[in-house]
Amino acid sequence: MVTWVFLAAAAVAVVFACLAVVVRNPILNVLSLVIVFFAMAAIFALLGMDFLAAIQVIVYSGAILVLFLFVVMLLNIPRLGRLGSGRPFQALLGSLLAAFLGGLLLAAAALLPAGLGAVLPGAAAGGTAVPIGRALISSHLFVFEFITLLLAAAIVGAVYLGERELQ
Amino acid sequence: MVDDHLLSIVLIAPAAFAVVLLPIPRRWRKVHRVLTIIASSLMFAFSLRLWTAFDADEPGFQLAERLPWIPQLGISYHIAVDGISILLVLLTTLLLPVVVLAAWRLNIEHIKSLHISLLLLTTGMIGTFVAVDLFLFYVVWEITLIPMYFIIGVWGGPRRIYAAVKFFIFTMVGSVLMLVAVLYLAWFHHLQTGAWSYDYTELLTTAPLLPVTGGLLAPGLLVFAAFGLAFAIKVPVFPFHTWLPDAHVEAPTTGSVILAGVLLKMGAYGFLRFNRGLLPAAWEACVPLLTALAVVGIIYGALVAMVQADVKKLVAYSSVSHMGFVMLGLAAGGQAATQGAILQMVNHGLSTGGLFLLVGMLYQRRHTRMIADFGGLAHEMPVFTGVFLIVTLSSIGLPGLNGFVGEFLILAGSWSRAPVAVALAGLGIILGAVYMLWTVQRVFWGPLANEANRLLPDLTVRELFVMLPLLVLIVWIGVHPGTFLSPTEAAVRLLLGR
Amino acid sequence: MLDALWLIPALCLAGACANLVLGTLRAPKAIVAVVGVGSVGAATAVAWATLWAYAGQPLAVVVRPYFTWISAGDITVNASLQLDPLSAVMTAFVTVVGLLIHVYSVGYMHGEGNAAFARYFAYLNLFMFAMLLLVLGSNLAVLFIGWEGVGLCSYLLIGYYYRQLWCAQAGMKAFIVNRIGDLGFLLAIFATLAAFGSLEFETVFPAAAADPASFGPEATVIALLLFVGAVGKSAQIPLYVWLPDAMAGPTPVSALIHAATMVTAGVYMVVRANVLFRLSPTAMLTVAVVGGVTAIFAATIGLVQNDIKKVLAYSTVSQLGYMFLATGVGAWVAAIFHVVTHAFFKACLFLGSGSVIHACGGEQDMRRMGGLRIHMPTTYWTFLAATLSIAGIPIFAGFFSKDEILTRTWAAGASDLNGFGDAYRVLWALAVAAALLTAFYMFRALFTTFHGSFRGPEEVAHHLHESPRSMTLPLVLLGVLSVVGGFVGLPGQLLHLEGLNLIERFLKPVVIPLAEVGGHAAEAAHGAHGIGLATEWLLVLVSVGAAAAGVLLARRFYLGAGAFLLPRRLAERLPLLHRMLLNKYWVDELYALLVIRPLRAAAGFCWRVVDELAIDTLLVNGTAFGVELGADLARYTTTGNIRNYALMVLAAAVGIAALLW
Amino acid sequence: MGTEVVVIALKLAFGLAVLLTTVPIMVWVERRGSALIQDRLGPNRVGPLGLLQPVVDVIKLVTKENFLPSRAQAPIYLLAPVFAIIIALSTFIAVPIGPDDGLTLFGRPVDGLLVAPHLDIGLLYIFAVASLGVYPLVLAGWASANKFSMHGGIRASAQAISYELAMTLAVVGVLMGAGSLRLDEIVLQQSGTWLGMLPRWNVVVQPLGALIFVVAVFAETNRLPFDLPEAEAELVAGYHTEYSSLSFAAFYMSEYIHMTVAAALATTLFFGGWTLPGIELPFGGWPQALLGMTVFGLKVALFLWFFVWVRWTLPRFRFDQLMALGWKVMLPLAVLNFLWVGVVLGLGLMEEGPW
Amino acid sequence: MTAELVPIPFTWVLALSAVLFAIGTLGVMLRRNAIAIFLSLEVMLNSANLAFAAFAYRFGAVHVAAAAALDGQIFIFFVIAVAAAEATVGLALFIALYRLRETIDVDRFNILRW
Repeated sequence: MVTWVFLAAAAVAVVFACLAVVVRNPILNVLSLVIVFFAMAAIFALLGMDFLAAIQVIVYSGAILVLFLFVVMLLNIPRLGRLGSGRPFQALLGSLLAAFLGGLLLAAAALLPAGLGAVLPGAAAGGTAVPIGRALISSHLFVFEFITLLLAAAIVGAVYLGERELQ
Repeated sequence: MVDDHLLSIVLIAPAAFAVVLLPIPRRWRKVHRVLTIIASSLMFAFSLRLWTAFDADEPGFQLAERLPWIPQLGISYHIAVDGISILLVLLTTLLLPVVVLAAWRLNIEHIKSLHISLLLLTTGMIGTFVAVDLFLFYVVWEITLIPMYFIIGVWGGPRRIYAAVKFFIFTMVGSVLMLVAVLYLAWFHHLQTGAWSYDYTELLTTAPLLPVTGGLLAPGLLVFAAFGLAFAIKVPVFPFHTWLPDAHVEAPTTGSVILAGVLLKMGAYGFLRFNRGLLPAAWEACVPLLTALAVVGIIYGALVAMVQADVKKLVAYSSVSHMGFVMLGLAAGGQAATQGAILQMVNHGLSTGGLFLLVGMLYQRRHTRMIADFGGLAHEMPVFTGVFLIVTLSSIGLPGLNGFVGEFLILAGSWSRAPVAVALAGLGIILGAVYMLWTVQRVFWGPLANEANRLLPDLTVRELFVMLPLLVLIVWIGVHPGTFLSPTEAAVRLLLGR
Repeated sequence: MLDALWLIPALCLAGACANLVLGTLRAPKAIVAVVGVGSVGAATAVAWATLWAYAGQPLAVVVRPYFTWISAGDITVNASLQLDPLSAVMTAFVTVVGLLIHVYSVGYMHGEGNAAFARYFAYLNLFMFAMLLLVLGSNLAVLFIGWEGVGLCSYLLIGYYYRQLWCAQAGMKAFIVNRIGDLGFLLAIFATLAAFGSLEFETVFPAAAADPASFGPEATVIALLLFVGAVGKSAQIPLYVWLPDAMAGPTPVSALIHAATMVTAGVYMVVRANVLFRLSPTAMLTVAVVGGVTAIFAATIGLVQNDIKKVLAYSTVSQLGYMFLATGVGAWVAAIFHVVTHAFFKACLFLGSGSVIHACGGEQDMRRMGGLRIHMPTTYWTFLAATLSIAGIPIFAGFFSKDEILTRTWAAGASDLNGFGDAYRVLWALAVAAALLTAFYMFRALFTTFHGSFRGPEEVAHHLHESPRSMTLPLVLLGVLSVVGGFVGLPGQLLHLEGLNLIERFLKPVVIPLAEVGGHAAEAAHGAHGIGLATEWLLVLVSVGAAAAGVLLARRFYLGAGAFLLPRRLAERLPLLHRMLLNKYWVDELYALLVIRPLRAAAGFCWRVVDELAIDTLLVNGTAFGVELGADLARYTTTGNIRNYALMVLAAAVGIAALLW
Repeated sequence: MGTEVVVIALKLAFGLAVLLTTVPIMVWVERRGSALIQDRLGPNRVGPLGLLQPVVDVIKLVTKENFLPSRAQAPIYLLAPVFAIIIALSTFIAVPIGPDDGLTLFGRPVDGLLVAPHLDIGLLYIFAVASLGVYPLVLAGWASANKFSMHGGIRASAQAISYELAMTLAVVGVLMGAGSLRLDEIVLQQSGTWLGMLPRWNVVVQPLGALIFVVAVFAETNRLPFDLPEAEAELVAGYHTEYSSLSFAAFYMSEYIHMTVAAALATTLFFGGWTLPGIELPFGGWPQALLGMTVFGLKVALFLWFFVWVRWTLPRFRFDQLMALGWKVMLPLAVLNFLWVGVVLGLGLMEEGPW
Repeated sequence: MTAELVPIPFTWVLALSAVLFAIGTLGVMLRRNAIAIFLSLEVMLNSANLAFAAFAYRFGAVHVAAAAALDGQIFIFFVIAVAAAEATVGLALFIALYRLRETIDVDRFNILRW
């Protein structure tokens, strides 16, 4: 059952990722990506990472992609250009390289000794939210604070970039 | 408490004070000036305490403070003074209040930033002289670069950006090589002892082991060259000197004084401390080259100074000539010559610093530095003329004033090793008299050549106070140099004895 | 009293400082004069008291070290003073002449403003300080301080009228030319230090005398270098050019510095270092040749000068040549003797000329003078006494010293001193010729100035007057000294009265004992002259004859009805010679051509070509340009297309991944 | 497996039923309530007290033509209202509606009948789903190819994003108090009394948080005074201008479901959920569950009335004022609340003390 | 404490990650529109997250006792946070660029060009 759910989620992720890249309607791109992220969230949940699943949805689907959607609508981009248009040689080379890289990674995955993973025992009782939360404010406190700084900087940067246009 | 961390206080206080100045609004120019002068005087007082706490008979490092900094790499905050550096520290702290006072009435923008730059610069300069850890040395060495860059680039003359960039790049080229050499020394130390160390006292045991034979690419020679280039540029030694005239001409008085007074000494100090101290074998191999460059610098600087039309440029080239004497003394390497070279560093700081101050005062009155714009000033500004004359005489080495003592020791100490070089350097003395007196002649003597100079105000009381410490020291060193020679004796003996 | 040795220069220094302060305060001249003259007067008093005390003792060398001046490594230089017969003699006449000239200056400089007046006395006091330091110093370094100090004061005083550009230029010329000599001196100091490890006279000279063989080469080097210094300071060929120009200073300055004291410092120094010179025949000969040639050379120029001070200046150069000739032949005492007598008569001459110039309202050209004898008798008579003295007329001071020199020169030739007998004989001939010329041009000056009728403008003629008391008093005193000054060195041996020569007896310890230890050939020439009594008398006659001939010739040329006709005709007959002499052999022009212009060209070359073009433009900015060029080329790889960059990143990533594989 | 499926099915059916019936009731309440407030009658012809009016409305809507604007993005246009309903409904799953400890069904203990599945990340789940609530609005607005719709959509999402922050922060205060993301634990934590006499509800402990939450919830549900996205005076009807028939009904429904969910959440988070202050029930099992559900229902009903009350009482904001309020007032206040809770916790006031 | 086994081989997750990464890369390579490129970037980021998740899932349980057990998940958390920051600034940039040039076709932007 779990396996099938995983396979389904994986299939959804791959298909919609392809759509997100290929489709020429930007809104549909974004929406496809939403679905990809949902699939990812599902996979996280399957792997016992319920906190990450929730975060994935909240942050990616709920915030980041909304932002994308906004921008797409704001800029009113009608349709994207055809895939790989403009610089055919570069596109060809790029696709070859990308495919090669993908193959490389796949091969790496295949060569690794396969093994079943495990869900943390804590995950069954009480979820991962509490341990992750504790880890964040103890062993990873510095990075955590640093991330807050980064976000603050990003906000300031975005506001600045937006403000400047007013003048 | 104060005495335990005296050196750290002297080192950190300027920078700390710069931080104190930060929140004060920059419109309160007077507050900035008063605070800075108080602070710089206080620092001078501290350094005087340093001087009294200093034991002249102890040859090694004293008043040391050592804290681990990056212990994994053997880098530490290790500072100390010995007889070689104490004088230069004192010179630095003396010149600071002097230049602050000299810039008192200067009606320039951003006086706050100028003061902050100066204070940071002071920390860097003092750090250069007191750092025992080579890594720390490199850091403070570079720290001096930035405030000076701003001082030239912000408050300088019309071509200030060019001059500042030139200064920066010249120095940077050398110091980057120096960093490589420092890293190499630490690595070599690690190779020899299995421990990482950047500490001068520890490198002393391994650095002299660097091989110097096997052609020009021998490690010892390469490290020597890397250090040497950095310091040669700073001194500056003959072919690397062209940044100096530009920097001096474009820098404001404050910058010129500090540049000539202290920054150039950093190069000579480095030569003595590191090239001579750490790499004696390579030093021996390079003495002919150094001597030759020193002599060329002396004569060349004097010759070029002779035909300058801009007083500041003239003084700048005279610096090249004077620093050539210092280099000659170091190259000769005898006890007397080396002590003389150290004293000559101080002398040059006083006399050339004084000349720059005076030229600055003149510039402030007339907004020109061209010799041709002056002539016959003596009658309008007799006191100024007198002071200028004294500083000039000090600069050309009149016995009884400070310049002579240094030159005497250098030349006397070098005579037995290189009489021809001494004789040629003597030509530099003659040429020094030629260009300095010719300048005095064209600026001060003769009839009033330019009506614009009529009724130029003479030195004010403040300006007199600016010059007073320099004049006192000029005479003091000239009459009783022992005060300043005796602290260097033991340290130099130790350094040369290695 | 000997402990107060330091007071002698110190008082002068105090006076100088006080006057400097007074000058900035623009104090009244009376105070300045009191301070200026008073300090020197006090110094003189102390000096003479000290000398009195010293003379009462066995004439030992008294060294008073005060503190260590410079001490580094094996170099130790003491700030110490030394009193021995030589410095005693020098101190004695320097203080006296100095005091007299100070007094004279009060009158002479009365027209100056308060500040300038104080400045003048400050400089003059400072000069006294330096000069006394020079003669009292117990080692070469202290001597050098004084040496440079007097040079500085000379610079300042020559350029005293700094608003006249040529005065200031003359000062600078003096200082720089002196510097060239000073370099020699400085190098000599270094060489001494290297050879002997000390600069103290009492260490170096005995050591050299004790071991002449091993110090021979060093002695030659040191002696020659020292002599370079002396040449500069004492205005000998080739560095004499500054002295005539130095007449730009106030006349008392010319008298004190450029005639009586400072310029003789070179002679003093050579005598001081006589041990070293004696060890080196080469150096001796060099000194003698330079001195002799200078004597005749300057005398010839003096023949045609029209500026009264220039005449005196060239005569000073010439007389200094005599002194060096004396040292060159080992007549050390004679040299010092001539220094003393020369100080008296030349100071007198200068002060007299100053008096004349004062009277003529600043006019210095003798062609616009004449007949002043009536208007200013005191000046005339003192001037006359000094002129007779310099011309070498017997009884007068100059006769004794000059005759001594000529005799010794002849003796050197006769005894074939150091094997250079021929050279010394030639030098003797030159010296005699110079004596003749000296007598001639000095009387030319006397006659044109004081005799005949006044040739200046009418308004000046009305103002002709004798100078004030403060000026005439020194004149008279110096005039008297010019007459009787020679009696301290009466040539007793001529009359078989060995004890008569006081100065020789007094100075003997400085010159002789060391030599005895050294036992050198020069001593043979000295002790008994090596010539017979008859020859000596003959030589006296020759010199007196030369002087008389000079005087008579001058009388024939410049006095009476045919005055000035003969010389004019002579000048027309020998135009080339006349022009050459008038233009001083074009030496200044030659120096300008050979030294100054190449130097400036080299400087310009260094600056424009080496500095700006080769180093700055080609090397420094060239490197920068190279970097820029490379960057310009390299930047074409940045297409600005983000996808291009992305492709590069991807390629790199793939490459790295493949590598890791 | 068996009971699980049954329980899930039951729960879904019950929830769906309750929510779907709430909508028409709320429509009626709203209309009658507005009339009450405006001192008029409101719908009173169809059925007693006009109770059947919503039914009639539904019939009207269903029979209308489902209009598709010519330039609309058809799939999105059609899917948006569906998403809206789905999202609104799925939020409710996690809300516990009554105590279910010791409940048995058909003789077997059931777990999670009333307390949804014991979702460990309960609150996060709610946030996650709630954050998706923007999509239907934006997509509807965009897909309608109508500038009013578009504008409405953008307004809706901007508003939602802005107030979501304040809401989340306000809820963080609750989280701190409870120390758990599980909603049933949050409810249980609110039972009992605080400081000896006050109900231990979060609204008492952190009134500021409750205020912020309620205000933010108003904005999230696009209710007056924050109904800018569908402000008829400015944007016709906002993002659903072009919608009609069932599509429109779906939006309409989703809005009321949202409202109900919001009320339920507020009840759960700040008003003690199914508990009554200071009352320990002497019985468990079904009676307790039923009582709890009743209490919960009453509280939700009161909240829903509050929504209506506010809607017809307050005027509408201007959009910039709305944003300013969100960012410049609510957010800082939420942080303040955050600090306040920290202080309370730090002083140990939340513990059962000798009150 | 024994970990509860889940019957998904972790290499599958890795493989999914690889595929998604390749898709994302393709998108970056082939798209001209800045937004589309950005979306593809997000895909790539997520595939990386997935790889993290895979390894955390495989090896996290091994270190159950250690504090490092959650490191993989925490890393994903951070990556998400960074992605949020990146999206904020990136989109603001695009808007700024769009206002400047009326397009966000990256081929039309060559202001970085030599």
